[in-house]
Amino acid sequence: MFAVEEFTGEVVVYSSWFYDNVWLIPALPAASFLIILLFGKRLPYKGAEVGITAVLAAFGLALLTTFTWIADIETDGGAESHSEEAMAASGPELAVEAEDGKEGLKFSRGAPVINEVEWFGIGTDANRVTLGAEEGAAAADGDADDHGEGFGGGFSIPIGTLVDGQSVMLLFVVTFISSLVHIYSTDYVHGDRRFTHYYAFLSLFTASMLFMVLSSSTIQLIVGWELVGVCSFALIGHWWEEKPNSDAALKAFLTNRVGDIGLLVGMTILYFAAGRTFSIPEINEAAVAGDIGQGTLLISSLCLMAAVMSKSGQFILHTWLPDAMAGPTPVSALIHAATMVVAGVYLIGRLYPVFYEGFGIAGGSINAMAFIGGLTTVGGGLLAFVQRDIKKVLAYSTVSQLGYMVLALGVGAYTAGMFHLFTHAFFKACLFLGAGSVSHACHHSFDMKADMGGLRTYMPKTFWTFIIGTAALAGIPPLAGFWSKDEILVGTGAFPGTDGNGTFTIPFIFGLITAALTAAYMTRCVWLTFFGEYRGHAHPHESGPRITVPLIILAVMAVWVGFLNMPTAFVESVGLGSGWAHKFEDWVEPEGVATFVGGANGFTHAKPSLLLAIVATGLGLAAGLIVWRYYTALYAKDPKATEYSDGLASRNSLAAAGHRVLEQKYYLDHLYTDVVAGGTKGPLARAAYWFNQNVLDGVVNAAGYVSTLVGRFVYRYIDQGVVDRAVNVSGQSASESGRFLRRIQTGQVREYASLMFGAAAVLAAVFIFAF
Amino acid sequence: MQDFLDNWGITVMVFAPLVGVVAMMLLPEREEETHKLIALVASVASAIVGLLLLVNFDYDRSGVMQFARTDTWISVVNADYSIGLDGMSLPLVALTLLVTPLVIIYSWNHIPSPGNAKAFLMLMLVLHTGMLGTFVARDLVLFFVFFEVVLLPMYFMIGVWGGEQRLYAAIKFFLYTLFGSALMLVSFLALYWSTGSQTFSITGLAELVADGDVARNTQLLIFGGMFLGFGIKVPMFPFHTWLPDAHTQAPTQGSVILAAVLLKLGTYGFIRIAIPILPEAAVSWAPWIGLLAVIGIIYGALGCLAQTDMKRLIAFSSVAHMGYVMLGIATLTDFGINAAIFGMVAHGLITGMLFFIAGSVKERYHTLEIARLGGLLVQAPRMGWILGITTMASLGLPGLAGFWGEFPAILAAYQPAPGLSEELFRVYMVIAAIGTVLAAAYLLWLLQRTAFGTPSEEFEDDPHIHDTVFTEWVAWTPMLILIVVLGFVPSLIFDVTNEPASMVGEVIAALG
Amino acid sequence: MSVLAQVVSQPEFVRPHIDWHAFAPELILLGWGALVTIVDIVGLERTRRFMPGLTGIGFLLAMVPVLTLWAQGDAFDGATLPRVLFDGAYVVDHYALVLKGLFLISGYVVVLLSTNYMAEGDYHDSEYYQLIAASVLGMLVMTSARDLVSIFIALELVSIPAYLMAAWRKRDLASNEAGLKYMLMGVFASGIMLYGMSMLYGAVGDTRLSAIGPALAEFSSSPFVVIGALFTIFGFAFKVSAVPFHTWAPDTYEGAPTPLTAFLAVSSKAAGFVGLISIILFGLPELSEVVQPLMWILAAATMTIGNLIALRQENIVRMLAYSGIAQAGYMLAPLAVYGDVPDSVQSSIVTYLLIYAAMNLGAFAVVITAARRTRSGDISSFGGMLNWAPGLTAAMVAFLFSLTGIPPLGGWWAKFQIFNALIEPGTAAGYALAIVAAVNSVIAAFYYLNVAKQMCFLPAPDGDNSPIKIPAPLNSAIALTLVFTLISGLALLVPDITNFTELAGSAP
Amino acid sequence: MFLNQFLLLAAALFCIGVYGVLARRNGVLVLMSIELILNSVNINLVAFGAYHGDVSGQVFALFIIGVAAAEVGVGLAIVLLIYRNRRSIDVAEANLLKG
Repeated sequence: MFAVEEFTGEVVVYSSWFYDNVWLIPALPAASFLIILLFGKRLPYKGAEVGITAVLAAFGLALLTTFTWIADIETDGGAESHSEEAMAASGPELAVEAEDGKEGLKFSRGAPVINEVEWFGIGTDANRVTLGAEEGAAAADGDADDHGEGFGGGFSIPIGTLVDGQSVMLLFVVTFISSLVHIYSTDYVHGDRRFTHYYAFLSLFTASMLFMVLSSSTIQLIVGWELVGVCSFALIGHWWEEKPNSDAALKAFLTNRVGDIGLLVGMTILYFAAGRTFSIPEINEAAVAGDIGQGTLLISSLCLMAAVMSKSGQFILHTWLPDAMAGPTPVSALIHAATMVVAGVYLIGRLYPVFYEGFGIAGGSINAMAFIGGLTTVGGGLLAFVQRDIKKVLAYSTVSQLGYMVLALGVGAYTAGMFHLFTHAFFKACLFLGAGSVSHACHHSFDMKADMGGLRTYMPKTFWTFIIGTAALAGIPPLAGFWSKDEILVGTGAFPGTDGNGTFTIPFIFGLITAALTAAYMTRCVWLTFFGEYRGHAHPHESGPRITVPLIILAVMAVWVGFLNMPTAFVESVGLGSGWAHKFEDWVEPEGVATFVGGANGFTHAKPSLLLAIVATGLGLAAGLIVWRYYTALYAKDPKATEYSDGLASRNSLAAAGHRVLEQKYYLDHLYTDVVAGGTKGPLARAAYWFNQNVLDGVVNAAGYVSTLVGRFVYRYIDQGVVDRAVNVSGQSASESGRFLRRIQTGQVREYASLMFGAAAVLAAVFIFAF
Repeated sequence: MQDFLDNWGITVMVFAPLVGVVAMMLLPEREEETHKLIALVASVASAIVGLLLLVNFDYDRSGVMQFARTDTWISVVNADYSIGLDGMSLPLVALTLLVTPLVIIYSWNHIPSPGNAKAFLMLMLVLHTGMLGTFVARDLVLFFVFFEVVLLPMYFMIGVWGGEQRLYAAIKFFLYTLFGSALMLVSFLALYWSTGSQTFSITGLAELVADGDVARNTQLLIFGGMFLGFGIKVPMFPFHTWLPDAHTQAPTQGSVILAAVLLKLGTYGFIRIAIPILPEAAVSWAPWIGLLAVIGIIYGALGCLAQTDMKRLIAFSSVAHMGYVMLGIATLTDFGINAAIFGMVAHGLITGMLFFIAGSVKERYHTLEIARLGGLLVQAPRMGWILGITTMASLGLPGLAGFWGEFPAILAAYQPAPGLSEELFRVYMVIAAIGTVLAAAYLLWLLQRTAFGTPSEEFEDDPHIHDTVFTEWVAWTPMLILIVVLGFVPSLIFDVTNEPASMVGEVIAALG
Repeated sequence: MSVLAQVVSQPEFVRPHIDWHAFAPELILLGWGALVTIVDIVGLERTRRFMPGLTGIGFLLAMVPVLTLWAQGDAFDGATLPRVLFDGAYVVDHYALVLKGLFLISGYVVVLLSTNYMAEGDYHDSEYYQLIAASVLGMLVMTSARDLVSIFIALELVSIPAYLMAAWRKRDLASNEAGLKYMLMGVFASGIMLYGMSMLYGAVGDTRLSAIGPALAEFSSSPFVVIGALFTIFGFAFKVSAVPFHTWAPDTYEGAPTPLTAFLAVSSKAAGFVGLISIILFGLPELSEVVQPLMWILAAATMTIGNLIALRQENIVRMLAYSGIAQAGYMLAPLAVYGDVPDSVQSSIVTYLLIYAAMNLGAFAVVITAARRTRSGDISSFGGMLNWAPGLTAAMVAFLFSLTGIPPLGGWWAKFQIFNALIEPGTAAGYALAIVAAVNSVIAAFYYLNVAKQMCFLPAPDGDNSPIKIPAPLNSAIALTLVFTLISGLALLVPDITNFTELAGSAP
Repeated sequence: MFLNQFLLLAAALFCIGVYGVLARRNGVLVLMSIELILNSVNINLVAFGAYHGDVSGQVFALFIIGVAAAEVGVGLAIVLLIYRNRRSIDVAEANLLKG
């Protein structure tokens, strides 16, 4: 992305009908939303057909845009020239350079293609920026500097589209998964009381998400960001008749609002710091060019981090995400696994130079982003261990994986983070939809312990796709998760010989632990769901094609998308041309040269390490096997058991002490499984869960509770008691003094006369002496 | 036509409702339908003339007073009948022109107890004239007269057609406002005499003050008086306590008008009169105004969290929302003032809408106690949806009108006008941003408790509870459409307010 | 040298030139009053029911020369305004003419108010109207009087008939008491005032204000003059019921027949103000540094205490009495800055007097009308009036809000002028008093609104909502005052006739 | 001249009159006390008139005498009215109206 060397080439801007008309992609589902809202109930399929058509059309467009983008990248040097020497030399034709010759972000490849129109402007006309479709980002540069001068200059708020690798990637992911979810839902929410509303909101969500993804300005980003939040709110609370659902929806929205404080403040700071501009490229440019002080960048990064934490479920603002599972499962797959929750990660990527500079990622060993990501990834992994609810397992797993992505970005592994976002979308969507399929078969229950078990025989398609998803998530080579996870671990630069942007040892360790944890909890989840004996009371059956086909498609994706970003060494070693390597990086990561503050530290890519891959995979496999062993042993004892009745965790009272002694033999037998697997699963994960539910979640709930209490206090004692009372009291005292003064009026004429003469005499005396 | 509009347009628009009042006065009370018709015709006539004005308004010169006219009124004190329309007043005039007819339509089958449509609608029309007049007045005395004219009808509207505590609420409303306006009048007169050349013309005074005709300390004191007058009307913390009572007790129509237009008289006064005339004093006062604004934001939100009554909650939310408007104004930047005007219109539409809904809920459930409500979406799904959209708009969701009043105000606070402390205003900015969370909290809480869930047993099979009716649709649709349209096309307002706001901003900037 | 001094000192009597036109309003009223008396004596019971009408016509006839003087003062007989009579003791200028008009019209309205009240109350009504005419005559004299003697005569001419009328309900103890208190206090106050006047005369040696004014410059603040000035002012302070000389007012207002109360609260009070303005503006311009603080204190105390006590009143007439006291406070207020801006002070007080007369008479008219049904003066008995007399209620609301000072009703313009005069000099004292007045207007609003609340928001105590019949005289009285209240609220007419810029400060 | 003596006499009379007004309960006596006040004023006026060599003081005094007669006449009528209704001329008993 950014390199140390001086860049001598010119900015390259691609052009294509697809880039110029990319606004159609969000417009289609938006139109679909309106149509469904207005006419949905009168349509034969209650609006579902409109939503599906629109989203499929959008997917088609997105696919074409993606291909165009890839083609442009490939023509523009492609894989052969991605090495740094070649890159510097490339000088394509479609160059536009910043007119003022100022150092800034200069792209040699993958420069954002911007199409903006002025949404509205505030300020004096003369200074207002007008951005035509032809003038690119660079054209805005000149004007942007004008605003910086003097006071009260014009403000322009543009609306438009920004097409670059990152947004194209998300366009593809969002439309793809949304299409599948749309199709899947026709079966899954069939006959729902608010089927039409459901589709309307799916469409609206898709539109908002795409709108956000394509945003060229921070303000547009905020708009999209909030809109997806509302859709999430509406869909989590889809069954709002039940209070827990609406509670969860409220919690999601409010927690996100907390993060939005950071978003608003951070964007505001950046707006002014970057010379009064909302334009994302301009802000990035200002950050890279050193126009913004380090302190300002750090503060704004921290503010934005709050937004990321809430939206992408990072500790400690993650608690809404598991609750959000109250929504319909396809929604969880689309919104709370694959797309909306990665908005935070996307935001970091969008403003990466700001974060990169703000947190001083280059050459660092730890920073807030990497730490939060690391903590989240481990914490989420632990929490996933103790869930009974299959969706909650997946939810915590999502939290964990999102932590992974943030960790990646925090250590400077931009491509790795984005790549993980990409692969995760497929296998996690696959898992969620699989869980949906399972619950569809089990009377809409998500309780693994009570209502599942042994389902592999009843629903083989679901089972196998689920297994593929699990393997991909656990990072089993050669599935998708392996490649992206490996790249993140490499990117930390902590493993000898990887040479990342710094030496992020702690995040690296967090990453390794998570690699093991992921495999472990997913194994537990798979075992509880598909192995052992069926414990429920329904008649499980395989779901219909509208459910299984999307599952299969996603599973296929989960298998192969990892190959998009194979390390060069690997590609060469298996005998493919080096052109096969790092395709994802080529396509998504823009290349260019930046002038850094100080100019010493640049953005570098880590070198992959085979040893690390083996270690990480080994850890995962080992963890998975231990858990597997634990459950097979358990199964041998009792086919229907889901947990040792007297596991470590349950032996916490004196009354159980005698029992424990008697069972010692048993414990010796199972020392291995119990202490290692159960130890992790039991006390540690439980402790984490306890902490999560009682402390973290408690904090969130308490925040709500306390603010209500404070509200009551303020209202009762300050507002009614002091402020309002002051007014009433002054009124009363006026009235009281009136009562007192009435006593003057005794009715005695002689007293009246005395008063009159007395007053006359006193006043006369006073005035005589005064003058 | 153009000639007519230039000379008479505003006058006709402002006084057309009074013609209706006279007509209604002559008719007996029992012909209720005729009264409603006359009221509607009068308000629509006013709106049509207003629409013609809006159409003929030269949007490229929105900083200039258009359709202006000045006639001698009270020569003794050089007070003129001086009116005009510019970009600053235009959105508010348009808002007023929209809201009153809608309220009258809503009244078609919602005349509050104890009835008497004649008196009710007459007051409404008088109110209409007063509000329009305030927004078009270019002379302080004229402004003052119109500003006060609205008191009377509103007092009666609350007092006669209000709720349980209506007597208390009405008098509180009246006394508070009167207190402010009395001091405001003193300020106006002080301004009149202290410039040395007696004039009440707003622009004239601004020029005189700019020429340095008024001592700095005098300016500060005069601004203080105006601050009280306008601040009470806004209302700013700690002068807000009349508002929850007035809003809660007023009949639905009264609450709507109060929220939609009346509160704006105060904020409009700040940007039309106080700040342009006394920019130096404004700079000195701005930190305090900002402080009270952000206190209002948090305080109003906390107040909302404590409410158990839907209408009172909405009322308290006005304190918070007007806090954003005042914060925008306190920044004294063109950006902030633009945001403030947008905020005024947005708040007018949104909170007006919320009060409409509250009124309709009350009509159906005969209670507004949040704890007893629930399941509106089940029993009256359309209304529940409307409530949902409006709450979302109120909490400042982008894509709906509320956002453009709120976010730009926060943005503007980051960099206030030169001469104001950046650090201080940045603290305000953060507090205001925190306010958005609280706003979301109480509004969603309201939504959850009223719209979500299932109806309580008490109302489960109540036949009175029905979905939105025709007059409600007619009255609400334009507002809802505007809420959405303004959310996506904020330039509708910003383009108009931009020039006048920039002019104010430049005056302030020139000082620093 | 006064006119009588000439008579004494000059051996040959030279008939002074008398400007009959200028003197015509007083003469007409005097003649008409005599005529009415004769008719009464001759006609006895037969003519009794024509008495109010006859008296009213007299007031209107007297208006004719007022109007001609105003309109054609320059052309009619070659003389110009101001017309100076009797060597400066009697002046007819715009100021005097406006007030003459005020007194005649308000006298006429009081007659309208009294018609049914007297006819139905079995009183000696013929004499009552003659006494009103006499009192109004005193007021007419007061407007033009620029001499201590004529001012004194005018004051007594205003007061003595009023003492009698206050006790007019002979068998009613309250009315007796009202008369007694009013009379005793009034005479006592006259005594104090006269003592002060004698001091002023002693200091200057002349009774004409035009002579006293400049002459006092030498004395500026000798105790002698201060006592003279203060005691003289106190006499009028009594008349305008300024605190602490107000004590008689509530009792008298409550006890007296209500139309008479209206007369006292409006005309008689206005006469007191006219005297006060004349004395202070024409006679004491050089003493402003003493009189201004005094007026400040009186004004602040009057409006505040009047308002505060009014808050606690349950009887509407008594409430109006106290409110009248408070209103007097507003009218006194500009005198606290008269030294700086005499023109504005004069204009503003006269403006206030005109508008106050209209709105207060209107309020009394409504009270008298409504009391025909409620038979009580309790504010609570007016509950539900909106139902049984909507028009009347609307009118009352207008009067009450006008008294509060809400545009577009007359009261706001009156208050505006007061504030205007107070702020014009830009002194701290002026500002302070303006703020006191502003705060007071809020307190006042409370009890005015309380009445409005009773009438509009609360149900009738007896639940009877059948409409009432309003007699024609009362109807016309209400219409007259209402129209004037509304017109003055648009700041029409009143500002034009009260613009005395060319007069004040330059006493003839 | 002896101006001061006249003034002191007048002041004394005035004070006596005031005392009488404030202290007496008998309505007639109150009226008489007021009469004293008025006469003190007359003395003042006549003395000043003589001092200044100006007749208007004396004219003023004449008017006061005339008006005082009227006042006392009216006053006695009212006192008489009270007496007729109450059988008492104690002004302290007239306290029906208050507050």
